[in-house]
Amino acid sequence: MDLNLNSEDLAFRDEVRAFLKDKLDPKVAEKVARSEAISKDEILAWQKALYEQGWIVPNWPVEHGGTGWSVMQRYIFDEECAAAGAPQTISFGFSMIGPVLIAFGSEDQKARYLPRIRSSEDWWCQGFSEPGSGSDLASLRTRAERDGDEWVINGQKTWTTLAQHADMMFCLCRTDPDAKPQRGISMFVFSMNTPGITVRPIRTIDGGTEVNDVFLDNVRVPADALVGEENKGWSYAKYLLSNERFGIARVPQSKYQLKQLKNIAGIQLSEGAPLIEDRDFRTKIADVELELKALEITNLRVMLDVRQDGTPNPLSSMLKIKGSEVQQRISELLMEALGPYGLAYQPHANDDTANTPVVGPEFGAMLTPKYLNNRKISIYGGTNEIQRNIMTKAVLGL
Amino acid sequence: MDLNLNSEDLAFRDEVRAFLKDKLDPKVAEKVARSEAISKDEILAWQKALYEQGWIVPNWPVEHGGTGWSVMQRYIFDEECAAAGAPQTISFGFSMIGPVLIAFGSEDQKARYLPRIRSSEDWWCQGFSEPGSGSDLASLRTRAERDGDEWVINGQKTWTTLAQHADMMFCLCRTDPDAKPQRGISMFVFSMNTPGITVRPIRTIDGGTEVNDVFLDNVRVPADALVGEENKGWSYAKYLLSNERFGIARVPQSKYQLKQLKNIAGIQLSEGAPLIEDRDFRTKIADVELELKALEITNLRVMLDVRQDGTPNPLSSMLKIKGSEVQQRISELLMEALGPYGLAYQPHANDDTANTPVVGPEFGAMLTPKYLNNRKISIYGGTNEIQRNIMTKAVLGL
Amino acid sequence: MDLSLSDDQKLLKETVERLMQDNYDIDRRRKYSAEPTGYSADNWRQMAELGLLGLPFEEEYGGFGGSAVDVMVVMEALGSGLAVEPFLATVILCGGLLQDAGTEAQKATHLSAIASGERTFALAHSEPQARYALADVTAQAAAAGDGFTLTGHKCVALYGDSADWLIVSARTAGTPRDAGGITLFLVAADAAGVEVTGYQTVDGQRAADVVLNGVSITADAVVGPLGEGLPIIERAVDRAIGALAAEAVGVMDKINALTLDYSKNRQQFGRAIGEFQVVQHRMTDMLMETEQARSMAQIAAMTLDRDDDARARELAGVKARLGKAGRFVGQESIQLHGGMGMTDEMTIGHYFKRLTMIDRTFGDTDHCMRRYADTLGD
Amino acid sequence: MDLSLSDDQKLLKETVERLMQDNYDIDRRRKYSAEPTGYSADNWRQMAELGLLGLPFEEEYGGFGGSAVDVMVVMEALGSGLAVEPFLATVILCGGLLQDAGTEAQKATHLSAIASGERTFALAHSEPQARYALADVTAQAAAAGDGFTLTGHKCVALYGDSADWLIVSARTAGTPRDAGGITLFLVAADAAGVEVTGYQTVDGQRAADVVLNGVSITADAVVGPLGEGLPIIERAVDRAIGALAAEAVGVMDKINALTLDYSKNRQQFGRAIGEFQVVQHRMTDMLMETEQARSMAQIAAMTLDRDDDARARELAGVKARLGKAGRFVGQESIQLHGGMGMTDEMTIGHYFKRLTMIDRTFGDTDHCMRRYADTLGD
Repeated sequence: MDLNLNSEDLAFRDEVRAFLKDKLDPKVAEKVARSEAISKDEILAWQKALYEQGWIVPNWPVEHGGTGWSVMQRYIFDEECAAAGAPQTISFGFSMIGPVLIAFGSEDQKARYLPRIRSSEDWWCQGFSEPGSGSDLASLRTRAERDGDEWVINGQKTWTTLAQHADMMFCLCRTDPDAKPQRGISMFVFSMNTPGITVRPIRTIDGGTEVNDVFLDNVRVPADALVGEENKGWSYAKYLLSNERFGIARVPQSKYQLKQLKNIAGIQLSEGAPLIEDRDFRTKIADVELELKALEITNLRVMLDVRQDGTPNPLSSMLKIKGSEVQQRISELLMEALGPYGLAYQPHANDDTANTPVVGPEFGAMLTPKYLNNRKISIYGGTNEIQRNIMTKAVLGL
Repeated sequence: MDLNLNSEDLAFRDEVRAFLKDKLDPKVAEKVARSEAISKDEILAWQKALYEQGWIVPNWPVEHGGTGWSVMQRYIFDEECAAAGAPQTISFGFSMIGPVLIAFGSEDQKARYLPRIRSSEDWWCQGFSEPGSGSDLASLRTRAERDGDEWVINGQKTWTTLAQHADMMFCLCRTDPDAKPQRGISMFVFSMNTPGITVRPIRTIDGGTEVNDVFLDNVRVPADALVGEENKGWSYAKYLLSNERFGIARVPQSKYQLKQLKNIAGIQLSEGAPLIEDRDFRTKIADVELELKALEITNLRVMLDVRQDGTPNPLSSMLKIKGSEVQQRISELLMEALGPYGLAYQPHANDDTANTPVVGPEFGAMLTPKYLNNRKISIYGGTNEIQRNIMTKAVLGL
Repeated sequence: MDLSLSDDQKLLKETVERLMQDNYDIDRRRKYSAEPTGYSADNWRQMAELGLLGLPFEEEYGGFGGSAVDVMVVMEALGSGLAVEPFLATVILCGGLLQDAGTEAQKATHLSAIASGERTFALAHSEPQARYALADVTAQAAAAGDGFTLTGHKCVALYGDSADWLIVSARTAGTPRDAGGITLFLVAADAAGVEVTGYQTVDGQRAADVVLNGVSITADAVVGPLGEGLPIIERAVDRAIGALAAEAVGVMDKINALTLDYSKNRQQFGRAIGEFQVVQHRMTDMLMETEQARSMAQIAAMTLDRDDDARARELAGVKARLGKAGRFVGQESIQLHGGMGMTDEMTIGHYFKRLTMIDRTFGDTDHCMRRYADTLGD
Repeated sequence: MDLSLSDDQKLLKETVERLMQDNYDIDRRRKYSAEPTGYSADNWRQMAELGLLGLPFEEEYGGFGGSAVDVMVVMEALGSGLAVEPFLATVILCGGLLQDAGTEAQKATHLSAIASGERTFALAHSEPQARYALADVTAQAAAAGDGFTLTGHKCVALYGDSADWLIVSARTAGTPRDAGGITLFLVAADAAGVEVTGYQTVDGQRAADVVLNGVSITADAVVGPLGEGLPIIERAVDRAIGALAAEAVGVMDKINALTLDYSKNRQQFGRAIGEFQVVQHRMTDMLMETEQARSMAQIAAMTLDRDDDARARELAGVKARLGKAGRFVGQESIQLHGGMGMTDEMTIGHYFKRLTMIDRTFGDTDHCMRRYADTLGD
């Protein structure tokens, strides 16, 4: 047992740092620091830099463009990117459908889609959730019916993040209404330009519109839009979700946010002294810092415990739960640090072209919306209640 | 709405204070202050004083010796007794079986038992819980079978508080094993001297032995030991429990303990200054004080909301939950206030005749045992989980 | 001791509840909120007609001499309807302050204008560096002839952009955070040198930053004794805290009702989510937090007339306990609504945001808890 | 970075676990605990034979040069078995202190005697007024000829009544709570003027108050530099905290296993209580708290060799987070056991009490959280 990085890992870390210094736009990093919206172009520029460096899909097999990094290297990479204020890459292609296509897609699908995912030519979105199917995903009702050489899809998807920017969707549809819920689901991939698709933004409580309703009205997709075998979509979806577990605790991101919190608490005043010198606030920072420190080790313990049979560690759900608690707590403290200015609603802070200045500290305009938005973290990808149900079975064996 | 007492209530309060000043043994009050065990003789002396004053059963109808006090007067009485450090009276006769006999007992039972309850000639204990029936009381298995003029009782009761001192027991037994669980239960009252009764103390985690197992082995009791009607025992038990609600939040007792906590935190040192000046500890005291303040008003709101139909207010369970949380929290802070001496186990502090002095502050010897013992408060009389189940039905209507 | 409402108070409660039922739902609230003033002029007029806008004022100034309990009754109903009208800013904060400390002339002029709905007010007191510390005032009032010249930056003045008049605090003596030396002034919003930047608040209300660029004020604009404005502000803010506590209880009651309703209708895994024990117990906990908050709101109403020290202590405690309840009830309501709770379309999020912002207003939980703990009695 | 145990450590773990399985159950623990010393001489002898009592010492003193991770492995297993032997008091606290600061002669004399199981030690440092502040020492060491005379009152010295030797702190300079001026002394428990009052602890271990009535000590009994005892004590206590963290993890693992087992067997309302969702989620939370505590224990073991400031900060954080976990896991385990959890007969209560007392030992959650928060870095 040793907390220190070995010399190879240190060298790798330096390489990542040099790359970040060279390629990450400081203006974008500034926006990340202020929790402001990052534009599609800015994200694309960052993804392109990673692509050119060969680091865009570290999680893929080397033959498909992966990096072959160790778990520790992946962890260092994530840590350094977050610490530098790099924007999030859009995971739907890289982390979600990519690995599924590699594992279950046809040769044709792999040849067609994987290069375009890597190059960010195609942006993907995820068609899983439906208005009536949130926690209980297997109850989804969007139908795909075979009609000659085509599938005809009808239904509605919701919470579809960034659907407004997406070129492609991977989508779960019911193909056998008579089978048990999990047995009658198939996975499809198709262009968002296919006729019959309507995207309607959903305004969220923070005022943002990152998620959408997607209406599928007689959407005709070719037979080869089916991924793998018919009615096996549920197992592909489970595989997809298990791949998502790597960074699910979001420890590097929380470390970055915690640093922001300390910075801001060092600037904001309380009774004429920096807020961070207020013992109550200090203690709250200390408390979440300890939670995060423990989570960092718990996370590493789970990630380094690679199982021979490839099954996910049953503690993965814990990473989701504790990770969400830490993220939510930090963003709550960020809002608190702002004091009365936390009331001001200033979405124009997100808009580079707006010429209305913000009131209050310039780092503060998006902190309350961020807090509000982060309430989703304990809901999406399976609520924390569902995660505890999973742990009850997987860890307690009940 | 008004928080002030009116002039009659103020006069009543003064009367109670004068009585307490006159009749409460200061040595007993000291023991209460130190959370030490109060002997049977000391309790008897206190109950006798109340009896002679006519205040022993304020909750009974006036014709049976009650005081006819208003809700507010009862509240003031409880408050003043607690504030003065009066010991708890033993509620099994006064608050539990007494009202049941008044409501459902035969004239003969009333004539025989009520005067002896009032005068403390009979001490009672409660035979409800069984080893397999805690939260699920209706699953109790102790049998009572009719045999000529007698009932023959076989089974085991547990958690029987003060059974070692009791003269009488009221006891739930199954009289119809074929009926639905709640429908086949009857209530009996009988002498603890009846042959076939064995009392075995249960040692609890604090080292005390206030509770017991009671084994009932062919215990033959007369026909008139039956309370009310055969197989109606469950409804009498429910009535009994609903009567218990009056003081269930234990606000006066918690106010008293909070005062002790402040005293002790004012004496104990931290970094050379009184512990109460340590901001973290102060804040914890303030936090529980606010909870208690709110509970006091919530409690009064529930108690003053007398329902015409006599049904218990559905928020009664909340009083039990919050009351237990406050009591447990205060006793936890008392233990914390003690610092390292909280480790010392010194049951001889309870023993007036022991000549081993205690180590550490003399007010501290029983604080850790008290904390341990108080873990029971969220368990007995229906765990807090059961109370939330009750509220789910009664308040949420689910 | 008595915890019941009088018959008049019950009637008042019904009146305001009916107003809310008739005039409010989430779509209409969105519309009111989108008005330049951030509220409905028509609702304001109706509130005036019902006598609500003069409720706490003496009768000679067009008021009804209402008590803190009366205010509690009104605020609870306004909270339950999620009203956006500036009742708190104009009537409770500024009207209450004038009633408490204004001259006869000031009261005669302004209170009746508030009561009739003609005139709105905002309190421009807080400053960017002050956080929640009421004595942390740096704005200056320099003597100039018979009057004063005001300079400084006031922030997050509730409904400051639509107010006709402002009550502004500035130093006539002392240094920042001194208790003494703060003086209060009546300033017309359109006075020369007053620069108001209005903005929406996260909860769909309005606020403004007010910059005072050498604003000339005559001597009769001073409210209360010179240099002794702090205790006046403290009393006004404590009245506002009492009002917020009642509003928060109204908000939480509604949140609990909405969540219970949702839990009965939302089906997952073949049954209503309200059938899951974890959801049931969570809702039970929300309800208990609300009952404790209700008790605190009642304590607030019943202790607002105590002497300064006792009142300040009680109100700090009320706000601290309230913040804890509001955080739990708000966060859990969104959690139990799941993804739907995240949408602007659903009603729940709007209540959640109001509750969250109440904790940012006049001292957050930490601030109030510290004030309470610092005065811990025996 | 590596979070795995070496093969040797795995073997060590199995060895101690086997010892616990063979020698411990709740009835035998009761018996050991009732011994005058509070533990089993036979277990102690077996621990010596297995090399555990010299584990962290250098080989020249009969030790094995074990690391903090090795100690963690042992303590976790001792915690899981709820061992009452004075491994912490003698080996970790006092042995570790001598290894750190003792002279060659002291080490040669005492460490090998500890390793062989011949001699036990107790640290008599804490004083009644000190709470958890390590610098709050009032006991006096007055120079007397070549040596010193010790006077003072030391409290809650773990296993102080059966120890052959005491390590005592006293002031050779300075006033209470000064960091400088504290000196450490080796004192034979049977030395004239040493008055030891032993007592059981709530968790079935032993402790003692030690009154020093002018105890004469020769100069060679001084451990470490004169007046510079505090950093030595701090390092010793931090090693003890690391050990306690590992012990607590062993305790919590066992508590979770016992509670899970009980939840499967205890029937209420016609089903096992483990079938109720609220019980399931509670046990999940207990498990998560334990995993977080495990991470903290690992951090402790991996940071004990850092420089004084970094180590002190990390260990304070470890103990604070540990205390929170222990409180939750302990309290909920009793709650889920219901009435049965309250009985001395059941195993669970004994684990609960040990966990509760760990928070009282070497700084409670508040104390450690304050120390951690006071050194909050960037």
